[in-house]
Amino acid sequence: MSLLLLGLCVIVCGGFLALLLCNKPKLSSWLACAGVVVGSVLGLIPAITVLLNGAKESLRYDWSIPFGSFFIEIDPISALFLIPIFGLSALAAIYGTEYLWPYRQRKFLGVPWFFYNLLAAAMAVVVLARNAVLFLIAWEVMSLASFFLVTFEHEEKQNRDAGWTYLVAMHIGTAFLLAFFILLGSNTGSLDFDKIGNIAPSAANILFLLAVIGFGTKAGFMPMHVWLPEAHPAAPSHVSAVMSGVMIKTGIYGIVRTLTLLGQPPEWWAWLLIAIGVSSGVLGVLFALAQHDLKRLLAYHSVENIGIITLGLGLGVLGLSIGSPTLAVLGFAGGLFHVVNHALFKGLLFLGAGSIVHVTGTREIDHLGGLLKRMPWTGLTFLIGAVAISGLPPLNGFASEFLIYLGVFKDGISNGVQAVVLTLCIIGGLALIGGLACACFTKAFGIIFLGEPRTEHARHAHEVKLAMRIPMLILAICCILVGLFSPFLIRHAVFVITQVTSLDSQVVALELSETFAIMWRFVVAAVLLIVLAVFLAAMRKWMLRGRSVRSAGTWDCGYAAPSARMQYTASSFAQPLTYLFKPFLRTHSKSVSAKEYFPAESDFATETADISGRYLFEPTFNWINRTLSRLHWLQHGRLQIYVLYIALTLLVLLIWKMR
Amino acid sequence: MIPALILVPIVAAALSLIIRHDNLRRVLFVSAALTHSGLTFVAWSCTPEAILNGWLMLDAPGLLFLSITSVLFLAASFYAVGYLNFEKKQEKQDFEDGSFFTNTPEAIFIACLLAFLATMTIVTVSQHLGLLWVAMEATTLATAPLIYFHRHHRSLEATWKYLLICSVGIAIALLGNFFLAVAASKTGGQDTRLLLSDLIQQGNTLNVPWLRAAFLFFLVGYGTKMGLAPLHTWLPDAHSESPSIVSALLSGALLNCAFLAILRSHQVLSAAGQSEFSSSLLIVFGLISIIWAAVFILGQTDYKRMLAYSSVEHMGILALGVGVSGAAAFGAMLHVVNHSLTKGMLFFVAGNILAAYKTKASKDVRGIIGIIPASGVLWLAGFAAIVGLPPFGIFLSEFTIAKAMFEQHRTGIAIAYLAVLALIFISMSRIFLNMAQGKAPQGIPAQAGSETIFNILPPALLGVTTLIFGLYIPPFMNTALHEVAKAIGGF
Amino acid sequence: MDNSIDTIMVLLVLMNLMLLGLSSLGTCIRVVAAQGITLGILPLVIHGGIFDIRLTLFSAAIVGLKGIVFPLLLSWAMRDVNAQREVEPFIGYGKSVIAGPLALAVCMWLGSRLPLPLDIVSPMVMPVAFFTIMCGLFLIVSRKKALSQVLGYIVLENGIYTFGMVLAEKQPLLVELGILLDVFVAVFVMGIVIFHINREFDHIDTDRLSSLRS
Amino acid sequence: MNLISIANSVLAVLLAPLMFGIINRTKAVFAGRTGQPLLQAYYDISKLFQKGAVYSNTTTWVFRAGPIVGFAAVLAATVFVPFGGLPALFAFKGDFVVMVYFLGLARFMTVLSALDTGSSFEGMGASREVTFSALAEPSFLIGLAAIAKYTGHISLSPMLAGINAASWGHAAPALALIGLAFFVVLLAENCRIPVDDPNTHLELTMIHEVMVLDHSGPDLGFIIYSSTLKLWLLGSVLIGIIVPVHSGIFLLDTVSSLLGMLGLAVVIGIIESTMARLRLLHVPQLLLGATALSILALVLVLR
Repeated sequence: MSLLLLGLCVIVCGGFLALLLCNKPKLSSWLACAGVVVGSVLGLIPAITVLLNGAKESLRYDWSIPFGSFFIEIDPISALFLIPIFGLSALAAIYGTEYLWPYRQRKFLGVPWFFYNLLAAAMAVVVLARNAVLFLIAWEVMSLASFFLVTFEHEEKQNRDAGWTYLVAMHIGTAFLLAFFILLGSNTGSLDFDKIGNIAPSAANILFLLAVIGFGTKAGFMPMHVWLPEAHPAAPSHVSAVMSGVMIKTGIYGIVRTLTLLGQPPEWWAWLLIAIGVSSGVLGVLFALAQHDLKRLLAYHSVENIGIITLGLGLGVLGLSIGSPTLAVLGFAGGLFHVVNHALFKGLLFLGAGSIVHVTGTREIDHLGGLLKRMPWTGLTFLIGAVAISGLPPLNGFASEFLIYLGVFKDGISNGVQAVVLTLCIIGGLALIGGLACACFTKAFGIIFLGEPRTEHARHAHEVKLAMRIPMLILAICCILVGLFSPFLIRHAVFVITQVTSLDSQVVALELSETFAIMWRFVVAAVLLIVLAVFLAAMRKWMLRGRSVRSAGTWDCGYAAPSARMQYTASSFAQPLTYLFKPFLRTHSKSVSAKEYFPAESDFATETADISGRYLFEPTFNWINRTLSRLHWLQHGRLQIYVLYIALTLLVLLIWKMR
Repeated sequence: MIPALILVPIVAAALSLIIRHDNLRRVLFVSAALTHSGLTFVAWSCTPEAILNGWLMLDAPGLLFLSITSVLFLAASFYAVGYLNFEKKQEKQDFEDGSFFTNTPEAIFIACLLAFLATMTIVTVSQHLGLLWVAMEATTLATAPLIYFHRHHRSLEATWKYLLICSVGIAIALLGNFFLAVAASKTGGQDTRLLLSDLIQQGNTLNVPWLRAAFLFFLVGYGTKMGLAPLHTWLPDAHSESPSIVSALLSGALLNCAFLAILRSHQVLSAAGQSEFSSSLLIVFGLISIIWAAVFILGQTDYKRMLAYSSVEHMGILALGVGVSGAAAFGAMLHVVNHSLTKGMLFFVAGNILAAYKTKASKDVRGIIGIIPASGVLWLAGFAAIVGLPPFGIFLSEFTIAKAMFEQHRTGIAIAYLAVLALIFISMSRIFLNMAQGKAPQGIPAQAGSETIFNILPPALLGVTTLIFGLYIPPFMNTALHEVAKAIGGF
Repeated sequence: MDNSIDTIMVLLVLMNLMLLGLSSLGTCIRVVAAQGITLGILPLVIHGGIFDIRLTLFSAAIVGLKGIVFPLLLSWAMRDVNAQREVEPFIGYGKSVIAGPLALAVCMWLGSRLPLPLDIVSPMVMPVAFFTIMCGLFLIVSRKKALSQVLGYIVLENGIYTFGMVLAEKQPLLVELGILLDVFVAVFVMGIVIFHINREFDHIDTDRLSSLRS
Repeated sequence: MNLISIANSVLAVLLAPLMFGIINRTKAVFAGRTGQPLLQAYYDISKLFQKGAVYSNTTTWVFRAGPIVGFAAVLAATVFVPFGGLPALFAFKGDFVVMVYFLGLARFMTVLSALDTGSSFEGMGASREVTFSALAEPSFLIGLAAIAKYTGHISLSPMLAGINAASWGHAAPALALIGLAFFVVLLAENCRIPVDDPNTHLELTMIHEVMVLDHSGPDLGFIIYSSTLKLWLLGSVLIGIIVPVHSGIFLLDTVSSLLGMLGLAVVIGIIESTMARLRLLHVPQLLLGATALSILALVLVLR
């Protein structure tokens, strides 16, 4: 615990130093980065130990603010979330030193670094806090810091708007959390989590709804996800990586923590979570498919993965409510494991996107192409990330999805309705999500990295500096290793799962060891696959020995002069699916189509606005705005009217109260 | 000590009318403010004895409000030095319509400021409700010339409205005093004096219908001064047209004094067992105020007016807090402190922005960060503070009030409260952020020079203070706030 | 002695009605002056002519202030304001005069709601006081010229005084003098402002003073 | 896991190309031609293995990795599938999920290597491939879920072993629906008519064939081989359901399964020679229909 606090202090101090020295760009960047790295390493040690030995450690000081007490505690759940928080923050920080460097003429680099360190520390405190006031303060500091990072380039209007949307969404979410915590602590005066007595079922239902809305806004549940596709592209890429990789997970953390606080859940909570999960998952990946801005695409994939995580949690809650340990264990295990995995590959992918933006200066997928030759390392790591996020074996993404599948198959398909719904939502849903994710990332990787460059930006791309490559490499390796060693990791999750499900640890251990056996076979099969691939490669080499291996232009079906602009584009690649799902997507396309025999010029552009943004929130806010603006006549500058207000108020009060 | 508190500013005011030399007068001004706050500081350690057989006395609420006023005035006095340096003496052009105008002579301005301080001091220390009324009316008269500092027609209009509306309000409050006297009078036997202590002591002997009527009149009368909707109408005009220091003092100190007056009458009613009556009324006015403020902050084009409406909002929150009572009373008192500090800070910064951009239209102000960085940072910080984002103090007070609402199962009120706050957040964030961020419009000279220690330090210090109160409330203050909360029927 | 009080009360009511009906500012000022003097006599009458130095001083002060100083001040402000007549008020004189009695009825009702615990004065006092206050407010709301609004303010003040007289001896002298002083300064400052308004806009129609809105 | 089960994979590797031969021969018979020899696929593959290679200079290592990984993945997938009397080499709970995702990996890499050439035609094919497979996967997994529910096992070998003549007796409709659904999936995944026409040479209408236009030599060999394997793989799952001979007598079971595969090939051949390709826009309806069938089957199984 002391180590943890020390780590936090180091992070924050690094931030402040960076702020003080903000006129020395290099020094401030490196100080801040060093702060994060050192602090994270210090913090990781206790986190990992707690995760492995399941010991709790807490610290409580009185704090002279109303209902506040400085009460932090590290338990397996916190530890599980702390590990990605610290890990990814550190790696992204190393990346950031290089990424932010070109801005040094125009901006004080100390400022973003200050907020970055603040963000890292705040996220850690959020998962550690055990007092509502402390939690809320950390929560809002987290939002505020990330807001200032999102509006780092506030000169562009769309970044300002994105930041504003983000801030507003966060604040509305926090309003719900405010109500949530107040009601949580209402029957006992204290707002410390451990002092919360048992809660009446009716109250529990309300609390759960409040939590789902409040935390879900941060996590990016449909339809509260509107801020996500705006804010992530606006932020600097290493920040997007942290925000998408771990910050939105604090929302998931909140829901998990809530479940542990509220006790035995009724069944409908599970169905609610599953519904949210499947809708977020499918719609998220569909919208991702329709995007042609790389970072926007990745942002929508965060919505999708949050959906998968929520499916897992929902399954777990279902298990708890109907008393099936298998469902509970596997569901929560899958969901929480996916939290970690998503942090890994989404961080990796955002860093990769950052490198692309860094060297080409565009996020437009259709302007890129052929980057694999120009930036091989970025390409390789991005490919690994793409395979992982598509949930394909043998990488980590598959491992967590497999757990959820396993849960459903083992104990989900029991009685009538539930079985159908579960099969459709989770099995069908996951399969569909998987297939669409494959489509989306073959599109992303294929169009960006393969083929020929479509524009000059792409043509003159080059590999990024070491400081940006190292983090991506580490993350990529983690994706592979976590995938291959997933059985062992699963077996060590026993403390977390026990705490989340509050089942008997023996039961959990049994379940997990069985899972271990299963996963273990899968890993062998995966290794077999790799060995086969290597063997076949060798075999091909042997076959081609002494034979002619020529290289020529791509066979373009007899057409003599293929040019880069004739390649298939991202939009056209995704068109069959977007066409199929157009009722959801409502893609708006404007085109100047070719008319004569020798068309002068034709152009085609599509944009897919967010469905809940355009059809739910915008109309609501506009309506409020219109209605309230109509009331402005109330104060129209006439002194006489103002005095009349006073007189009338007096009269009304007298007649009302004196009768 | 109380005489000293009152006399120091009065004497200083008189002197500043005599003194010819500008700098000397400013030195006098600042030193008077320093002395006043010094005396206030001493008052925390040793409670000053009552004088005029208990008419003037510093009880817990008085001390709290006096301290706020004094601190704010000190900051304002520092700021004023820089401001008066910046303001040109000779005739100058109005930036809205090219007409020419001059400023009120500095001597009168400073004298009025000091008189204003003196009157507010009397308000905070007076225990006799009649005397309280006299002081209240005096504040109106002392501030009228301050609002009319820039002698052009808009400020004249603002002054006229302020004068008439507040006078009418105060007149109604006077009627309230008379009603209270009637309520206190007894056929046969000694009548209760209008001293707070006596009234509270003999609360149960007061005549209820008259007492209630008296409270109505107090509420409407002092409410006009405090800026409870729909009686607040003078407030945006006066705040937007007067110089920023004056706006800061109006929002941060004057409104509080009016609020104190209402608190006093609320104390009396609670003592007479009528707290239900007064609480319900306070809640009603509180709700109306925050909603009204929300309506007019939405799409507000003038950032000083926006700040003024936010004052209306926060006065509403205070009324709500006192009305809900219980733990909310403590929250309200904490809110008084935080709001005054934050609002003072914001108005000072607004003054800097006005000086740099020469416009009050928020749409013409862009990229403050780039032009006047320190003010830009303070502007953003002030935004975070005023909308109640942690780790600033207002978050804690608003949180406490909300908690009390939920715990007393006033769920409807609580929901309305949270919803309106969220709405205000949305509209305010739009205005603030668009002003602070973005590219500065053409033709704004890089005004880095215009940021001096005088116009940065005061707001910065106020901001830091409210930040500290958001993270740690010193024990002495905690006890004091609880004492006040008890005095007004909470805990 | 009650009937003497009642006479005064009736006088006050009549004066209020006159104020509602009159169009010439000059006359209005004179009526207000008369009202002030009447009020000045009131304290002496209420306590049945028992000679009390304090009361005498007090009533003298009132007569001096409300009966002489204010009217002079206002007519001074009016002199260089070229506004002899109130042109088109928001609510016509006829309507105003009609509105008067209705207001009086409401006041009667209110008076019945709040029985005075004191036995010394006539039941007329309460309603009339309210009525005067209402007239004052009505004048402020319905008239356009800044001057008439000041007049309205003074009438409002008078109404409150009428009420204050009832318990004149309940109020400590200090407070009363403070109140007087305040009212005096208030009216004085208003006079100054009117002077400025006149100089800025060369009119004193406050309905055109409405550039600051929403 | 008993090592004899490696025989499954070996059998697949040996016999898979034969399926193509049978299909083509059936088509030839219907067209009244003599047609290719039955072993044509073997000849092709061996010829390709002996050739050199031509690589487009647009391509990168991804292009070369595609066929290898594709083949390896499909080959690895065969260890999860039982055949005839033999259970699968790897039988564990949820193994079919792994199998499906192995096939997914193969597809992923094939698509990427198609995109690597930068040719718009191959891009088009890739786009169609991902579209249809994304729709096919849910139907396949839901169908498997139905079988799992019916047999009470969640590992492929016991699941298929649990289906026997008796079960066709009382759950015929459900099993038939599942069989139908799987058949559609099989056609789609292997790019047969009516979803795709393997031997048209109008690039615009092709899916799988157009993706591999640029491959040559051993790579093309691997691709053809893996497609035959894929057909064998899915075929043997389908046969496991619709030829419910699980007597436990090894020879009987295996032979019947082999006959089943033969029959399957013939049926495919018949379909290819009697039906025409669907319009691409109608393929999704077909696949969604398959999904509907498996859902219906699930419901039937549950009641």
